[in-house]
Amino acid sequence: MTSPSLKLIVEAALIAAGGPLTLDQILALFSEEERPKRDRVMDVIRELEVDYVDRGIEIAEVAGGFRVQVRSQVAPWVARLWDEKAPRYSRALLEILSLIAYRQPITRGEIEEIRGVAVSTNIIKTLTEREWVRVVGHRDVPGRPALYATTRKFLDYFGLRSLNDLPPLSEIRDPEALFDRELPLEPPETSARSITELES
Amino acid sequence: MTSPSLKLIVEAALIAAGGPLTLDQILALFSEEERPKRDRVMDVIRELEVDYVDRGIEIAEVAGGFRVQVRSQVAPWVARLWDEKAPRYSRALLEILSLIAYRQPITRGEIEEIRGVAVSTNIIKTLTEREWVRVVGHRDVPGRPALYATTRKFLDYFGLRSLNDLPPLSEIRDPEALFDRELPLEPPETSARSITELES
Amino acid sequence: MALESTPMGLQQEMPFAVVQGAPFMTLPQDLYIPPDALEVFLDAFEGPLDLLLYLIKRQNLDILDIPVAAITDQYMEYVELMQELRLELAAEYLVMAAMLAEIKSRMLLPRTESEDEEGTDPRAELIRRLLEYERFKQAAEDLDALPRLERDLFIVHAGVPPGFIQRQPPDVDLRELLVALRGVLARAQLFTSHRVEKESLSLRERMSQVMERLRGRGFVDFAALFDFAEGRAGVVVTFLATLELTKSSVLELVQSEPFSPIHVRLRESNDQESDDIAVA
Repeated sequence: MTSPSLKLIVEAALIAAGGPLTLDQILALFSEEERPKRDRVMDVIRELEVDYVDRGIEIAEVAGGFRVQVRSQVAPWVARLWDEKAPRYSRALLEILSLIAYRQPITRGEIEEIRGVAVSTNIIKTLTEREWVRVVGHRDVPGRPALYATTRKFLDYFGLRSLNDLPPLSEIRDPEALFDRELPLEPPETSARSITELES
Repeated sequence: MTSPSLKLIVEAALIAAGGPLTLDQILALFSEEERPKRDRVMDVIRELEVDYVDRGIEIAEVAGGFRVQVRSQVAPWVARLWDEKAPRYSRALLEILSLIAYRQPITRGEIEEIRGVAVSTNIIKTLTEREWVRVVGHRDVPGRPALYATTRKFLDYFGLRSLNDLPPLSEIRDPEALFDRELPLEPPETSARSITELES
Repeated sequence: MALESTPMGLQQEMPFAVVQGAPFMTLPQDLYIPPDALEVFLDAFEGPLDLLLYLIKRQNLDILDIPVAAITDQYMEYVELMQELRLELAAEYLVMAAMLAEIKSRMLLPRTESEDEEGTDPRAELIRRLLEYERFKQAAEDLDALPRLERDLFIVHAGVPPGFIQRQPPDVDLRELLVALRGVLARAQLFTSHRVEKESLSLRERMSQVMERLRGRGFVDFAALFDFAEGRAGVVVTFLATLELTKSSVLELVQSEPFSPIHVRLRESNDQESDDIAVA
């Protein structure tokens, strides 16, 4: 067989996607000449569903399309994979987070300019998934780069009422000053009125 | 059946992990009473390998353990799931990475000596941020230069089980052989591979 | 030793170079290269050793037996041309030029007895380095050819149904964050220090908040951006944030006629919002 079967491609795509795929997304994997009919793709998904009956995975139909997930009978064991604390964040991630905090709203390109190296998509993804950072808009220049800012969750996590509670840059530059003083690290029980509340 | 079979659990764990799992990591999914023998887990992985022969996925053994990946025949289609092109790496970066891989532990100065040009700090930084390379110590000479080595992540990324799986370095033709003799050099049969052939 | 070696005329048939995938041009004997092409050309080399290897291979010569005089002449022509064009030339190229010149001069001298005993060919060190570099040049190509993640290999990643995983993300101490920032600033010091310090963080924070409020909403009454309960300082910060955002082309202010209400909106179509978060 020269070109792999439709079923193999659909299976691999569903398992690799890491999230739900719509029929359209699956169809988009094929060039125009080789693109199968929608019904054929649907048939293949149904076939896979049957194949998976005695496997550790299953196909779930969710709003966003079809997703391969761990069969729930085995999920309790598999979930233990993530029991351990995730590894510590890399230096790069911390640098990028701190730049977003202090220079927001900021584009990826601006971060790269300051750091002198490319910003990894994974880091942005991690920060976004943790909901510490989000896209608040796009700069109206060619490419319309996303503008990143920190979130309320970020402030909460670090026990800050607002960004103003972060030490000023002048202090950060001076290593002595930074550690001689105690930073406001204790979580504010009164979490007071944060500025973000004003928003709503 | 009350508790799912070992095979289902191992399969689901490998497919969900998003990276390689060692036997130990798989064993750790089970409580002490239910924990299978190592050999049993190994058998199950071999069985899965066979099951996957006509599927869109396959099991690969890399430095970090066993991982499930998209079968290479279907990878070109699956790759279209991601808009972003895979990062390309410059020749300089690949040369430096090769030197670190084959000559580890190695200092920056030693890399520069072999390549005949300065090593860019950004390249070292990119390699470190990708966690392909790390500092494993310092050479005990003036300046105490850092010694670089490759990591397990590097091996995993390039689908290798160990450094031994790296493509062998081309044999060095011994220049001594040339200079010891007064005779005009006729290329010995064995090293008849001309330089231009190496190029292709 | 085979100094007479390969006739130089051979090279005329050879293609000049393949620069970044494209056959570039043919190189006549006089080494003419258009100036802007030379820059590209120089970029294509990873240093003097790489350039030398290229010169050697171009003529199908054996590294073990390079005619130093000829190669040196060619190398020098490149270097001189680059200098003439005032291209930025890494110092390493000049060091190599000096080394070649020295080898060349030693090759011209009659070899003395003592040298013979030691078995030292003046070229020995250069040849050793070329061979060594060539190996790793090859190794880099081999490494690049290995199937690798993101390009040829794709790890699968099935989800776990909700409710089973309680993954604890790593903790971060605020100090770690500040230390990281200090690291970046120390490296980027030159061009950020002045601008950053003047801007207060509350302004930056407010910029984010203003954008957040305008997101996906089309035109909004300018006055609605202000929360008068915050008092004078708060209003001023919001005002400054709006100006700053307008200046950096993030916001658009519109007033249809004098003294009519001012409206403001994000300069982007609403359908484009949040597509960056959706990186799966």
